[in-house]
Amino acid sequence: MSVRVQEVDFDPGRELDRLTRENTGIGGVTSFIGLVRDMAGDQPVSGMTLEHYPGMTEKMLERIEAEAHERWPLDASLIIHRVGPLEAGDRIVMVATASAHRQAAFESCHFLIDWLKTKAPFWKAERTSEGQELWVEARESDEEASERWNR
Amino acid sequence: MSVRVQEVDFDPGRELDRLTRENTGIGGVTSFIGLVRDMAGDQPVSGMTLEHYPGMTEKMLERIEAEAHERWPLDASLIIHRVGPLEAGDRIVMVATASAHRQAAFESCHFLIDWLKTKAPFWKAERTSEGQELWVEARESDEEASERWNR
Amino acid sequence: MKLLYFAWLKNKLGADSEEVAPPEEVVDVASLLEWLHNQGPAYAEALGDRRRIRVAVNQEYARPDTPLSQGDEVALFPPVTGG
Amino acid sequence: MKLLYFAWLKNKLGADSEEVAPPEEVVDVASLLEWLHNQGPAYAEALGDRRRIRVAVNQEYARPDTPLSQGDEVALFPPVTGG
Repeated sequence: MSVRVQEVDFDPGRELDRLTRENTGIGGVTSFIGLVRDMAGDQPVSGMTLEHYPGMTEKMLERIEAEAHERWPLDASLIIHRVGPLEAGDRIVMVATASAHRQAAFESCHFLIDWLKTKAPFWKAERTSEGQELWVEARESDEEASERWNR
Repeated sequence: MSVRVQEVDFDPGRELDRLTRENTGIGGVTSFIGLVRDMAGDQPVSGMTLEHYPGMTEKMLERIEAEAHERWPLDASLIIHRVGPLEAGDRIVMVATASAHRQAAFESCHFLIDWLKTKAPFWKAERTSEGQELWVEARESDEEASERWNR
Repeated sequence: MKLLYFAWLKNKLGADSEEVAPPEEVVDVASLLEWLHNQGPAYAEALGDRRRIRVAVNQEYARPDTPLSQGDEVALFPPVTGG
Repeated sequence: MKLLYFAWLKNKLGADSEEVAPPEEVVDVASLLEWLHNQGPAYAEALGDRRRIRVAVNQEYARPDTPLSQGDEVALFPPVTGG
């Protein structure tokens, strides 16, 4: 289990390698990487700034990760989330889960990102092409995606 | 869209980079990497050999990938499958899908590996610790996982 | 009591944190928001729509009836948008 | 007609491919398997349980009633186990 909140970029290949190294009981690793898109709806976006609540963020991420380990038989997992200024195309977040079974890896990885999106205290401010920063509104679809794991 | 069948290993980080490079409309990338496990049921396994049907394999993989692009709004996708002798812990397969939307990326990636497992002509022979090679039997759970995408 | 503000709440209130000493009738999250709302036009505007505000007490999500003590760290922020 | 064998079918039949010239009554996949089954003890054993055999004609999955022509490439193999 590993949770990191950082300004600097990360290397997905290296993270995947570290996740599975020296555990040949792992049959599959599912990962999701979120990237900064160049559009918000129909508005061009040049980048964004990610704010967070230091302390609470790590606590919530660790709790979400622990919940995944409760629900699925996981060998390893990883959550990395960047904060600070980012440009279009930059990596924002990576979640990954490793298990003997691919179904568990898929479901738990999906769960991690869905819960992270509605429970971890991060806020995005998108930069318009004029340099203005606009706070992103939470989406109902994210709330619904998160809720389905409560069933 | 990209399909590769190869004996040599691949670099997941590099593949993920190539998948999303120069497309800042991509919001998320889901990937699955399958690894050689050291156990088959309760029997230790030192490695395996992957056989395939050259020609038909590529054709089926391309068809499965095209089907994913029909079903989900994908910006990019990738299927790499190794053949030949592999050791415990080695990478066997990588599938990845990139989309503006994470739900599409998750579902299509899961679909790719589920269909690949029941439709692409690969066969695994597991090597026991005594060096004997035993052909792996297809699992009903794989067939069921594949069938659910027909609903 | 330490208050923390994030995202547009921080912009509207012009600060990311402040120390406050609310009166005795502030006993829970609901009464704190009620009191804060009356502390001037910036507060009135930022806290006008309660549905847009989430609250954490000592880094745990709180509800309107979550009790408060003087030494608490109380964070006010909009629904989260990470990931 | 070219036959290809994979996985344990290859082991049991001692070859990964062979050229065959089946008689006229072999018109589809079912009749080919029927005829092959009678070509000796190795074939009888390998093809004994039809449920364990999958067939592709010209690299497309085939059914028992898929018609066959002399120039076809017909592959026999067990259910796939890749991924």
